[in-house]
Amino acid sequence: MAYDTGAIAWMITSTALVLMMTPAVGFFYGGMLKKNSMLSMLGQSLIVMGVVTIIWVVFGFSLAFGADTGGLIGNLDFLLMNGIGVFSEPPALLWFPTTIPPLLYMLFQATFAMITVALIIGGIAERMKLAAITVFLAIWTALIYIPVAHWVWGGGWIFQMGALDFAGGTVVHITAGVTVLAATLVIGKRLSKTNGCTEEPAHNIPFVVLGGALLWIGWFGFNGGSALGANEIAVNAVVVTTISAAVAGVVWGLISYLHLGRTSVLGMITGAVVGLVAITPASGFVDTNGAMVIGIIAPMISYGAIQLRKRLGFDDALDVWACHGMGGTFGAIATGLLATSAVNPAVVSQGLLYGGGIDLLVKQLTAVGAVWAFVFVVVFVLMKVMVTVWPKWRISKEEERIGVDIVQHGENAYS
Amino acid sequence: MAYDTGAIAWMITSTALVLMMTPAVGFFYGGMLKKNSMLSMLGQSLIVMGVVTIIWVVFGFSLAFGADTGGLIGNLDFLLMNGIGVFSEPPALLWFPTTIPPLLYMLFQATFAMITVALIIGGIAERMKLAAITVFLAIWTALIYIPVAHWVWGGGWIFQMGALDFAGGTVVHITAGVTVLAATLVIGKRLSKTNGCTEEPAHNIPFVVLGGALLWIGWFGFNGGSALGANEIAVNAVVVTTISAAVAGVVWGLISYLHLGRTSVLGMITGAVVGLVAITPASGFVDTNGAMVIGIIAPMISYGAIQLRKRLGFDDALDVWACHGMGGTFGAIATGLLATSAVNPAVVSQGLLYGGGIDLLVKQLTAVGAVWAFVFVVVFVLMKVMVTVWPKWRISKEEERIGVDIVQHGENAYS
Amino acid sequence: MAYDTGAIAWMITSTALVLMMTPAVGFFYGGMLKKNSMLSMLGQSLIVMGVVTIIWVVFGFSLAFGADTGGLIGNLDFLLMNGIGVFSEPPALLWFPTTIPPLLYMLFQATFAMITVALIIGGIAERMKLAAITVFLAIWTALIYIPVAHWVWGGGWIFQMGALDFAGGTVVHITAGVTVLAATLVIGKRLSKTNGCTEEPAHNIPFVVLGGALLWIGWFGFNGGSALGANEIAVNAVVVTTISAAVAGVVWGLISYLHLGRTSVLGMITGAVVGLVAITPASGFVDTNGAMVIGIIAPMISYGAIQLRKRLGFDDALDVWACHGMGGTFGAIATGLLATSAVNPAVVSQGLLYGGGIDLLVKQLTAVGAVWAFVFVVVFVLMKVMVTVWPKWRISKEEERIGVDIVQHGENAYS
Amino acid sequence: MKKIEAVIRHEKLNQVKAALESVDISGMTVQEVRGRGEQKGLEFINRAGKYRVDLLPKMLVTIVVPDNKVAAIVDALIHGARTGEIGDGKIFVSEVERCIRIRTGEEGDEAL
Amino acid sequence: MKKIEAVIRHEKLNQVKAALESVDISGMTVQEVRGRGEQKGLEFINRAGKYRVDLLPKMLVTIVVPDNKVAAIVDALIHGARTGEIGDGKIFVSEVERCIRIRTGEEGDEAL
Amino acid sequence: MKKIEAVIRHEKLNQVKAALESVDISGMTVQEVRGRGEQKGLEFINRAGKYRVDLLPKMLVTIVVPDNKVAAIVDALIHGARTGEIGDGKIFVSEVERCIRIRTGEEGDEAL
Ligand SMILES: Nc1ncnc2c1ncn2[C@@H]1O[C@H](COP(=O)(O)OP(=O)(O)O)[C@@H](O)[C@H]1O
Ligand SMILES: Nc1ncnc2c1ncn2[C@@H]1O[C@H](COP(=O)(O)OP(=O)(O)O)[C@@H](O)[C@H]1O
Ligand SMILES: Nc1ncnc2c1ncn2[C@@H]1O[C@H](COP(=O)(O)OP(=O)(O)O)[C@@H](O)[C@H]1O
Repeated sequence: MAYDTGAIAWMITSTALVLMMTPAVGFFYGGMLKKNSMLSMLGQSLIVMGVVTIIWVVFGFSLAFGADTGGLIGNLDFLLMNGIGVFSEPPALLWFPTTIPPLLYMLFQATFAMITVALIIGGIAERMKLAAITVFLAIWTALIYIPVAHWVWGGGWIFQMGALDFAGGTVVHITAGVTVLAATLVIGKRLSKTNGCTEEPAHNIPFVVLGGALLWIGWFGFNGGSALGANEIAVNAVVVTTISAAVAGVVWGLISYLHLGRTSVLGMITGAVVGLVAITPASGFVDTNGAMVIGIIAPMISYGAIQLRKRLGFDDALDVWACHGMGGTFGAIATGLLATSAVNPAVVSQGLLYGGGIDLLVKQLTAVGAVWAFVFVVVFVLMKVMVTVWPKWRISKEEERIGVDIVQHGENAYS
Repeated sequence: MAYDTGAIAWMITSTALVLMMTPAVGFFYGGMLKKNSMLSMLGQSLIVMGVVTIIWVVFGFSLAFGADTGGLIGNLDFLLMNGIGVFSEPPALLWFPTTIPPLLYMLFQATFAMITVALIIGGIAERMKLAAITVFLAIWTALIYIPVAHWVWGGGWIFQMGALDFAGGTVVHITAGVTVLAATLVIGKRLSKTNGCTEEPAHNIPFVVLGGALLWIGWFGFNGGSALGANEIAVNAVVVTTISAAVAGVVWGLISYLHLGRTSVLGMITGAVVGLVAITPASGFVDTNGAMVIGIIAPMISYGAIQLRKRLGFDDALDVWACHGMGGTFGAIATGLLATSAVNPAVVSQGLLYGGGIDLLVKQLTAVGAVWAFVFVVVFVLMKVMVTVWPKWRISKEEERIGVDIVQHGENAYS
Repeated sequence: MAYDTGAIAWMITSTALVLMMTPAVGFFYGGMLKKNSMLSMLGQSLIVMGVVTIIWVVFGFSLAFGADTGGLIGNLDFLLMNGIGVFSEPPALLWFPTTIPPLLYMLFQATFAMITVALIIGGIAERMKLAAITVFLAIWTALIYIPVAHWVWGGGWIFQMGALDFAGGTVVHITAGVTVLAATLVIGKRLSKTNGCTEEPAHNIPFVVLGGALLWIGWFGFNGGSALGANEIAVNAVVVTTISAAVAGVVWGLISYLHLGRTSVLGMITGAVVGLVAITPASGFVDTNGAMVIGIIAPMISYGAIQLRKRLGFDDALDVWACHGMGGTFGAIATGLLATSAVNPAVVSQGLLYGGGIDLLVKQLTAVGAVWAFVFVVVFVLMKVMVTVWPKWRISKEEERIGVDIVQHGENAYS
Repeated sequence: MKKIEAVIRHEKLNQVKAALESVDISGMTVQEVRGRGEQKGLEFINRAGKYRVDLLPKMLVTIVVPDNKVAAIVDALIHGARTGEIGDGKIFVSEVERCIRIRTGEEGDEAL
Repeated sequence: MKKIEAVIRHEKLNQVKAALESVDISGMTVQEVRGRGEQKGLEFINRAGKYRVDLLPKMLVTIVVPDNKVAAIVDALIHGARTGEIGDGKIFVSEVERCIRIRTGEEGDEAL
Repeated sequence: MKKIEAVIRHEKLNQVKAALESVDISGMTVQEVRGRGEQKGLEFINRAGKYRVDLLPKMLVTIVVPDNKVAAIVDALIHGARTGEIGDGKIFVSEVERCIRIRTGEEGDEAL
């Protein structure tokens, strides 16, 4: 089969860019913690890359993207890459691209699974044993990520219903964000949050910016690659992605200036990431004006969600729920408002503000609500079971005081 | 319209690479300052990305690349991306590529505007209020960058005259460098430079090297992408770019060894960047021998210019004038000496050393002289006006002592 | 000649990715040393980029990839890029790709030479004078790298014999690793290793992870680009590369957990790099199952090799022999076991485990043995000569105590 | 007046500060130090082996106070810093002759 | 001989060095510390809120000198370090019994 | 008991530790400081010029010991830290009144 070499070139590049996002998250998160926790974030990124790759190659890809069974899950045809060798024809399934080898599609999707799982580690940071985190994330990949990816992208019920999620508002950001919300309700607070402790400042903001900048670049592959080819949709995706991120960064800076009197750099890079999150589901469907709107509103929503989290008091260490959960939710809904067939013929009913009525919006809300509910319930139950059957899932107070890096990895980040 | 997928693949990649250069400049610059100023460089990079994106999408691209008016400025046809949607035909204008969607061309050019503006922040570092910097840079984008980009690349008078500037010797490096020269003459020195203070050492040279290395990689997109396609010109550009940078790095090391007895690492990475700057205007027009010559001479010129700056005593904090202004000037002139149609059929009159007489050289000198004069005068006047109408543009002595990061951003880079 | 734009797009991108690996090695290595040696690693990376580029453009590429002379070395046809201008036809030599301009092939290969040379600096760290290192590495490029590259990829005897080395198990990793083994036997230990000193911890593990992550991404270009086009072989290469690295990272983590009771982050990133090293020669020839096997075994081999090195006591500062030498050796042999024509029609005799008998394995062993022997002998003799004729090749004890950064570069990494 | 120097565990600093506040002490100077006492160090690992760090990170808290406050402060320090395990640290007390507040030039106990 | 310890503002170090040189003092040891006195800390911001750092960065300058030089040095320190605002720091003076120069083994005032 | 403070070269720390162990001292506190004495600093370079750093990195080793051990320790310190060149550092000895072990509350020489 003769593939399009331009598509292959772009999709390998995209895959490399998305792969980079997982260690980038390690820097983005690690820099925000105190210095005795830096390595835990980097180390967990590496563990995620390994564990998810193995799951994905062995059965995950097959269950997510194999032929659909009842709208809920894929089949096992592609176990261990069976039938999707590099020279095999692409399977005759709607969602497989025909311009690139299926094996490349597999790897591209693998990098999405990695980054999604990696997003979680920032929220539940600094209290679980490494083994418990690893087991939790592995089960999570199988129980949450794979089904939801199937529903939305692999021919499942949301796919069939026609809700739009270009690059992962529901699959990636809502799943990760809601997981942290549910999980932290079960596992409780870190010691340092229990009594009226002074907030620990970010230990290395340049690393946060480095991670954030690499995430931004990686998002070219994340959103641009989701077009699965080097085409107009990919171009639109990278353009609106850049606009949303750039605008959201300065808007967050402005909010922090108005609210606190200073223009926080940590805030600006967070804002840019929130802009990236929110544009993700929309990036194949909205135009440059839509991107401006999303870039302006998204940081307001996540900023507000952080204030809410502080009031509610659950210990989402790095605000994964506020930034990814709420950012992704906003983006998914905004898609229902702003989608336009002018940038993508695949948009059959226009967004509400583009004259398409509430049809698409309802579908978007349905998808969002279903994924929220599914993730929240499964994670909550899973965590409850886990803390019950595995009493030693938590590090001790003494270990928390000493810091996770030394306790779990036997290393200091700096010396 | 059927675009070339290889061209799209390469141009999206190039755009991502050039986008990365703006945060990279933040690291390159920030690492050279003391640690209380690190975040100011990173934060200003993020502000530049936001502000320039908004200007560019709203009116900047249109004024720079819309149909020409009297050689001086574009028109307003493309306001808010009007008429350059992802599925519209490329406008029938000479400088629009036909192998990629015009929207991608817009984004590629947007990243050039960002990095140019970001270059300036290193020169004027550590004295202006953040609001004043932001306002200055926004006005600068409109008053300087947009017209000069139009003159050289968007069908303006330099374009018509036939002077060659492949990727921005005049548009990017001379504009930024001369701006810093003119601006620092108006805004004066930092406190730490006024009395006989000992020089503050770079606080994190690894970050300088990181930023420099990312700049180097980014320059593949900067120069290679300026071919606007995946073609022989792009290949030539990346080859000569790599050669010039690699050679210039070791030459600067050698100069520092001969002059000071040590091979400065800060010097080598600066040399590499200067090699990149100098090859920029020439990269689509000179061959590998030309690249060697440029890589050898450029660091000598910038090294000398730094000595001159020290003697003249204006406080260009990170030698933007010496490295970018003088490096870009040398590169533009070298193009007039070394351009050859063997690497690019668009070279109509060969460089002086390749037997083409002084025709091209004169055009190059004209372009260089005009841009120097225009930028110097406009920036000098603009700054004079600004410091007059906005008496509080400067941070106080006390704030300078405490450091800009805490004063402007309320944050410490490290803790 | 009309090239494939998709191939050009991918190969420029690959070249940029591989170029990034040389500074990435500087971070990977520098972070593992004490902080007074950080700049030496970064500085030497930059020197390598300059010196190797000059050698390569002037005569190296020609000797390695010019028409073969007796199986041993290329000719001088391409001196100073003679005959491989960007618009010239690709030379009629078997190993030249026809889908991309020969000049791009030259640059891609140049980046391989750079990274190979850069690998060495970590093993011989912290004892030689900078001038001695530079001279040694320049001679090494000419005497070792160029011939071996010719043998394996440029039509030399190993190429003719039919041993497989997709992206440089012998050419890159065995040459670098065995060089460090031979060299450290001659140059002896660092002061800090001579008496029972306590081991110096890595000064900045985040930089090690940063360097390692950039190496991983760079390896997409290294292995994927070795297909010399945007095709199925490239896709297979990046897929198996990612699998091997991801698996090897967690396996090393597991080993360190079982052996030492903690999951070392430094270990995991080292494991990932070892997984990348070992898959390198195999990446164009093995399938995803093969990649899993390689990813599981490679870290065991290198981990064991480090223990052996400790017992033998030669001072390979950053275990270049154990990780690259032994990892590359394992990968080359594994290719003889696991190669399959299912992923690459160029595999004429299958690997032993895929039913091809011992034919390929014998060729692989021959190539490995020959390169080991050649490199060991030449480097040993070269170093012996060097330390004899250049008595001041070594820094003094006093200088070692002060640290190489200040002594050789006059700079501190951090202040 | 007296200078009280306490070498304590890093992670105990907040508790020590709280304990000092409860005896009305707010002036203090804190530094990161490394030390060794009966606790002979900790084992760390690198990528393929262990190594021992014999000097462990500690915090040094210095407080200069009028003589009559020493007893209360020593108690507060012990209270805030003790875990009962090796490595809790030590308190040293010595004599200070003069104290001057730079801002005002005041001397003596009122400068504390 | 006496040990003079001055806790000063970071950004005043250069001026303090100059002031000390003007009274002919060049030997000194300097460290980065964090401290709290009447100045109760500074407010910082993070990405969506404020937090207070109650221990602020200071420099601790230690100078050991013969008894007769103390007065001049204290004056020089005050001169170099004062801004008049809270946070200027303090000077502590205490007794040192012996001083030995490692290089030569000399003792006493000539070792300073 | 006495407090012995030695400012030494960074790279001599291991040798000093060894020398101290040979006289049976294991308790100590170590800090990174910067200092200036007769050695007036070092020249560094930046990307196109030289600059002088007048405060050089040193290690400050503090040991509190019973009075009778001072002589042996001073000898050990000199032995471990001396290179004979400018910059070897200094040793200061002063009086400490009390020492308390936080873990046990013990006081006096047995707490050392
Ligand atoms: N003799 C000493 N001189 C100076 N510092 C000491 C001395 N003994 C202990 N220390 C400091 O006190 C810290 C804690 O001492 P350690 O013996 O571990 O405490 P404990 O005896 O309560 O278990 C050490 O890390 C060191 O910094
Ligand atoms: N009682 C004390 N003991 C030890 N250090 C002190 C004491 N009081 C103040 N300091 C040190 O002096 C610094 C400046 O004190 P501060 O009260 O802010 O100065 P001022 O009183 O001049 O405004 C503090 O940050 C702290 O390091
Ligand atoms: N008078 C002093 N007060 C405090 N510290 C001092 C004094 N003199 C020297 N030092 C410390 O001792 C270190 C070494 O002093 P230096 O004069 O260079 O040694 P030497 O006299 O042996 O050559 C200095 O860097 C400084 O930290």
